[in-house]
Amino acid sequence: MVEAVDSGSKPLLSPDGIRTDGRKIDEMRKVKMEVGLLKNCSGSAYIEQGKTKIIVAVHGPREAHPKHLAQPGRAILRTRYHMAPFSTSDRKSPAPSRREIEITKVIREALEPAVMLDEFPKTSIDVFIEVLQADAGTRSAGITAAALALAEAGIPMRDMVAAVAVGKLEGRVVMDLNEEEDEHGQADMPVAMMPNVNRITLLQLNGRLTRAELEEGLSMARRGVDQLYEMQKQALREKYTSSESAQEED
Amino acid sequence: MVEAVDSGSKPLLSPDGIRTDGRKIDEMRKVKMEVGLLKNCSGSAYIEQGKTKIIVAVHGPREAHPKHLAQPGRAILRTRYHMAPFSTSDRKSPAPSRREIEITKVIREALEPAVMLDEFPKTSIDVFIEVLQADAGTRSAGITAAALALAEAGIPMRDMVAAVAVGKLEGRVVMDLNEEEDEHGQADMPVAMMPNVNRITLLQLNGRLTRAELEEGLSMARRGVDQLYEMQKQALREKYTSSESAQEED
Amino acid sequence: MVEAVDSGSKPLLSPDGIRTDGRKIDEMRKVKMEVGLLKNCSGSAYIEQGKTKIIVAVHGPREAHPKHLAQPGRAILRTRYHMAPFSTSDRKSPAPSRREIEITKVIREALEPAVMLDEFPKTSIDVFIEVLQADAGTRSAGITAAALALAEAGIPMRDMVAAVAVGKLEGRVVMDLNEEEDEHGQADMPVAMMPNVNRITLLQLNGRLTRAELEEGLSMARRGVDQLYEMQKQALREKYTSSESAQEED
Amino acid sequence: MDSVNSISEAAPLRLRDLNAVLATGVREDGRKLDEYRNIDIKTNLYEKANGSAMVRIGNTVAVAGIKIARGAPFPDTPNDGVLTVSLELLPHASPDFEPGPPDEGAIEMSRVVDRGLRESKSIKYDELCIIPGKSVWIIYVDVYALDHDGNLQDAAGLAALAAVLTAKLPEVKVEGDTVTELETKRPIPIVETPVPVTVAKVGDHLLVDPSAAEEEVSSVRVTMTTIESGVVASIQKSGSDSITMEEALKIYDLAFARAKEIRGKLTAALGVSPA
Amino acid sequence: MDSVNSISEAAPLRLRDLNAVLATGVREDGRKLDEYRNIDIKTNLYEKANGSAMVRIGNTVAVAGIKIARGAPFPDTPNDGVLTVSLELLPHASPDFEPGPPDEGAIEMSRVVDRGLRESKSIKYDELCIIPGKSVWIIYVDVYALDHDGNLQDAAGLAALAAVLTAKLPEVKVEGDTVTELETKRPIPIVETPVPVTVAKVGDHLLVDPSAAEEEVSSVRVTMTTIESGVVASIQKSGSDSITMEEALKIYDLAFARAKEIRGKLTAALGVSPA
Amino acid sequence: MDSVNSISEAAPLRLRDLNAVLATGVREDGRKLDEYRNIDIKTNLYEKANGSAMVRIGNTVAVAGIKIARGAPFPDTPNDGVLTVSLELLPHASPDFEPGPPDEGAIEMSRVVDRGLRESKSIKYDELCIIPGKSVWIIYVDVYALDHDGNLQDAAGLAALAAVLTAKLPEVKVEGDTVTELETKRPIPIVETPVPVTVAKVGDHLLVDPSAAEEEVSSVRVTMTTIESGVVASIQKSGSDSITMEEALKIYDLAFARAKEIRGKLTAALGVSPA
Repeated sequence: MVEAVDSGSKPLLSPDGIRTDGRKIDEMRKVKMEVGLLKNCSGSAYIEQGKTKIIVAVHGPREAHPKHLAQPGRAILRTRYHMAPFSTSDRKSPAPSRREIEITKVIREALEPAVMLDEFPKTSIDVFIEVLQADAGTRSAGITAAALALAEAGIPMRDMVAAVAVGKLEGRVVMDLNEEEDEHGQADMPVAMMPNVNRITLLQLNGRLTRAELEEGLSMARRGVDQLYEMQKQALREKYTSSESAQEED
Repeated sequence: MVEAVDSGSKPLLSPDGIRTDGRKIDEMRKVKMEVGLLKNCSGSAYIEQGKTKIIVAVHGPREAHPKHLAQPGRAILRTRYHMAPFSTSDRKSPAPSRREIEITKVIREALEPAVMLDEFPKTSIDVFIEVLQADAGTRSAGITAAALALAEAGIPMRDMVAAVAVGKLEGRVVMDLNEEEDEHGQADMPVAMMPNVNRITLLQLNGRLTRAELEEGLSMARRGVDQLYEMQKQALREKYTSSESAQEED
Repeated sequence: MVEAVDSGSKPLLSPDGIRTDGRKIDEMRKVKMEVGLLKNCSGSAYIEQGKTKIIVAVHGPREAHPKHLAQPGRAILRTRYHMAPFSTSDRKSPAPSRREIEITKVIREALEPAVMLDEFPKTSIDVFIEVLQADAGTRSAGITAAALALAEAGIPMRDMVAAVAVGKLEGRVVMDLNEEEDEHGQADMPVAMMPNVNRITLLQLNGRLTRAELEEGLSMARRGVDQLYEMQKQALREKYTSSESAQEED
Repeated sequence: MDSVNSISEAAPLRLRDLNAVLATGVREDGRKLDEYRNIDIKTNLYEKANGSAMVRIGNTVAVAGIKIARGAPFPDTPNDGVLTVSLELLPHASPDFEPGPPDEGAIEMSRVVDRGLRESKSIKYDELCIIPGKSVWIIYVDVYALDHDGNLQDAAGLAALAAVLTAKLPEVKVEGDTVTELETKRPIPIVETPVPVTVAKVGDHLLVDPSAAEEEVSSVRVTMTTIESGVVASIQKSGSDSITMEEALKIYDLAFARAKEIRGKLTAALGVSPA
Repeated sequence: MDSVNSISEAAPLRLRDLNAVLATGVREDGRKLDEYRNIDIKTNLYEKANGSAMVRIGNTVAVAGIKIARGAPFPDTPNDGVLTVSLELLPHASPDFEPGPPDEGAIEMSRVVDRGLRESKSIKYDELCIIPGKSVWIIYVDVYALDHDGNLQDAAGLAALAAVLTAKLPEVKVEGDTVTELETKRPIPIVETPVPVTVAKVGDHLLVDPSAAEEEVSSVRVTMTTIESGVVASIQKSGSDSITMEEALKIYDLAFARAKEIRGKLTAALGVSPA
Repeated sequence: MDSVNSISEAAPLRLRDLNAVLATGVREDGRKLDEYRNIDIKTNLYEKANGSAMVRIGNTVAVAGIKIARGAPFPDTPNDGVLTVSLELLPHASPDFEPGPPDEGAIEMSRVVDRGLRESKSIKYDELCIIPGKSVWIIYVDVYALDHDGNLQDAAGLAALAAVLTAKLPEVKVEGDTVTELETKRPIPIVETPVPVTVAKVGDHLLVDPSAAEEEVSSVRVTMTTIESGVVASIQKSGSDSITMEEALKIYDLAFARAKEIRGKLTAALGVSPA
């Protein structure tokens, strides 16, 4: 169970800018990425961001199903964001919640600008995002991992996509909220970006930001996305290196 | 909230035939009708009958959907009777209740005899009835408004349809029950008729009537339908007059 | 309501091998079978096994619906095992439970080896099993009756199918559990067999059996199936005899 | 939102033939226009149900089972028990019935059964109260259509009625908020016998108790439930056509006359009649 | 799992035309790019609702009704009342809307309305508490899209806001665990006016309050809800394209400016403003 | 009502080939007929779960997570805790799996896992009671199929078993009706290790632990769950063909022998064994 936190009595940010988990204001949680771990899909990726743990699989391009969804001039991108019943403090019902349905939509719209759907008319590219453990930032980590899995599946993309949530604690804009900060902080703003073309593909806000904080938050998210992008490239590189050495062994 | 009424202590009909809302035995509630108020449908109508408030939209004739419902020789008529969550004393769940499903069916069967479905093979004519406030007589007011909306949509009809519920209070047959009378009265009999051909298209009864009361109730309903029919014609006339003057202004 | 039974205080099997309902260890409950009692289906059968009462109807072979289920080279066999709301001690919700969905599947797979599906390409043969009263052994009695109804419908079969549940009480393997024995006994093993080819088409176990008990249970089930098979043949014979005499009367 | 096309495309021809036959006053199965089929009633079929009945009208069969449970009353009727009717058109009954949640036709049918029993006020709901405002008897009436050769509405209604008439409730002892069910039983308190009779209109003819073939070509069916005194306690017009006021009253007369006969058979078969 | 193809196959041509028009700074309906349509607000339409409002933005209409009930608080906020927003795209509103459970678009829209009202913290939820941990006011806000000519998001949000601003709660008397509702009423405690403004991107242009035709060719819509102080309380980017950081900030400026104007109209029309 | 056609149209040819191969005693992946694939077990993967495990059998992967909650016991077992198993075939696992509510195959699989754990009586449910008749531990076992290369049934069952074996419950202090969870934890009381082993029949051959390719051409699969003593605690025959009594007993022998080996690996990997 999540320990109850009285945000009134215990500040989420110390006077010298240290957060309850010891991180600095602009410090991301520890991130681990791995690609290609599942064998029966076109591409897969696993991400850990702090205690948030997510596994993504991509199937396709493949025949769209049901058929009437097929588009003559392009592929359709289907996504599913879903949380495991054991991923949260209280058991989550397996039936998709309204929250999961909304997040499924915004994630799809965060990936669509990057995926070259025109290359695969009449097909479907399906991205399944399963949250195995939720500790805030699941939609942004899900996007980061989904882009990795798409890349491993060999789906052509205009650019990578990576995402991070920035927030506000004790009046300060901070990087990558954890669950305690998300629940008791003053704002939560997930941002997805295409790092090379410098464009925002997901933008949501819950909470209260001034114009200046909004601007600062977007800039901080941009820096977070850059860090994640480097890790994505590294994860793909490791995968291909290990594949090549595996082939040499054959 | 609806005020609790102890029907034992307070009669619903005074000895000189006056009802709790001041109406006489054969007096209908105040009725207001308006057509054409919605812009993105084929036809629309709004009705207030006492505190009952209903809005109806018609789409079509249009391609039947799903296609397998299409009939080669005629249009299909689809209806939907639905109550807004805020229309009742306690909030109503938005999911269709068994009551709403039954009423949807009997309303469709009350309109079908009047609509010239043969004229539009393979199409669908869709009638959506939304109860914004429910104070008894919603199915009958819904039918009266639905027929108006069909007329405004230009759907050819053999006759108009109008409907009213008659009931029994303190042993007397009365016109157009309100909610208090419906809940505590002895019978509720909604009747829809085609006024020119003098035929009944909806007939239901809840409660207890003798043969003589049944006969009297049907006659009273016939008189109510006549009154409503005059108002329907007036509402359509006003609409076309205002449309014409609007055109002249152009 | 079912009387509460304290299995600790009252043994389910007396020292001389007599069960609480007076039966011996290898004695089946009283069984009654009737075929052809429903008029608007291809075949039907009714079975009573103790207090378990089940009615089965077969429709088909007929066009598979929905069409995409149709198989070019054979018929599909559809089954449905369902319990009436009034069949159990506490009212059962009419919505299919996970238990009913599983039993539907294992019953289908218990019948499929016997039905000559190749003879009717593109069609569907539908078997509907409704439990009117449940007192243990419903899946096995359902199979026995379903095979009867298939035979009456004239569906060609490689062999009959009959089924019975064997169990374990006080360490002894016994024939055909009733509800009290099922709830408080040590094991429940339903077995369906094709009696002439001597093959098992359904096999499940709940509870605890040693290898020797498993072997003994299968042999006892085999003897039960033989008894039921004789009754099935008798029920069909009676039906055809009565049909013939009915025809003679015409 | 389902659109039911009650008259099939092939019907017009068949309807014309039938109209000619009916003009002779005799139906395809030999009955007169106002004649009901044979009725067979069996009760107490299932020991685990508090009541049960199977009703056969010709080759149409419905079965009803009753389960009771203690539960909370509705807030607006704190002193009244609750009766709730469900109906399923079992796939057994007809090649046209698919298993699954009830469609609008089945829902309408169950609500007509329900209104016949409930809105007739023939059952004394106040005598189903255990602790006012807290605990009442809830009576679940589950009806199954088993074999469909027309007029399932009446078969369902009669099966439900027969099951209610023969069902048994345990007597209870109430001490404070503690309710103890006793061994002794009593019937459900019902003081009248609301009998549904359905009349179909085929062409210009009114046919009592339509067969499946007659239903198929009928444009309208009207079910009226009447009680001993001649009071009509529920009406339902069903089908995509209209009737005249005169027809409505003629249907009443047919329904009342047939209900009287059926009521006789019912009390004879059951050995019980309402208190 | 639905895949929404927001740009129809025929769109590219039409988009090119529209882009040329927009370059002149004037929209198809004569508005400037940053101009909102006329807004009409009516309240207290339904006596049985605790509050209600109809908002018309050009030919787009949404209606909101409020029902209140007493219920248990969420375990993690035992001293706070509850607000819950549902939204249905009525089939009346557009030939493209089918009745039935809300699809992902309707769910997103209702959650954006919900966040605008709830996450802005403009409502004092602690003042909706009746008995801490046991009983609080639950405020159901049900929004209907009635007529769809674009920007249903703002129409829904404004209708919900206007309904909340004019709704009335009964005062209560609490004695122990017994709650009595009094005749006197009070408003829902709301201290700010969170106003949503949606901006659509068509080609390279940012269009405030898009019409249906503009929405159809837009690639992205962003809704920002701002309060009096300029604080932005909720953002939602919707649609399968991207925006730049500069565009995000420009949208903020447009949203804040228009919200200010709308807030004026709202308080004028309602005769109330947050406490 | 789904009809599963377990043998695809193209199968017969492939089956003939396979039969020839199997006659040599060696399977496509080099295993002997009675040989299990490599098993890899990891536990305690998710801090928020009370227990968790991932089991890999060759390229087949399943993961199980356990959540516990206090709740009411079933009325007929007032002194026993509750265990409930759900299983989802994640779309990750195979291009053939669609997201959504479990189909009959997934339901059967979860019920077989459930019976293996529950009906084996290996768990001491009475030790999960907190207050008799009022409060017991409810153990939710949620199993996910993550990667499907055959024999998901055993992978799911082993993942569930490993998660149960390593899960921790808080100790509680009970004062009257007040339950306080303490910091100290204890394992779920399990006294035996019920291990499922699935055997598929392909042609005339019995294959232990079938791969996806073998499952595709198999006509029957039988899962037997056995415990240390050799007692078989659950059996499930699945698939549209029949077996002989001799085959049933041979499957028992295979299942018991392989379960013994797997039990050894399990206790080695987990460092725990049933109490």
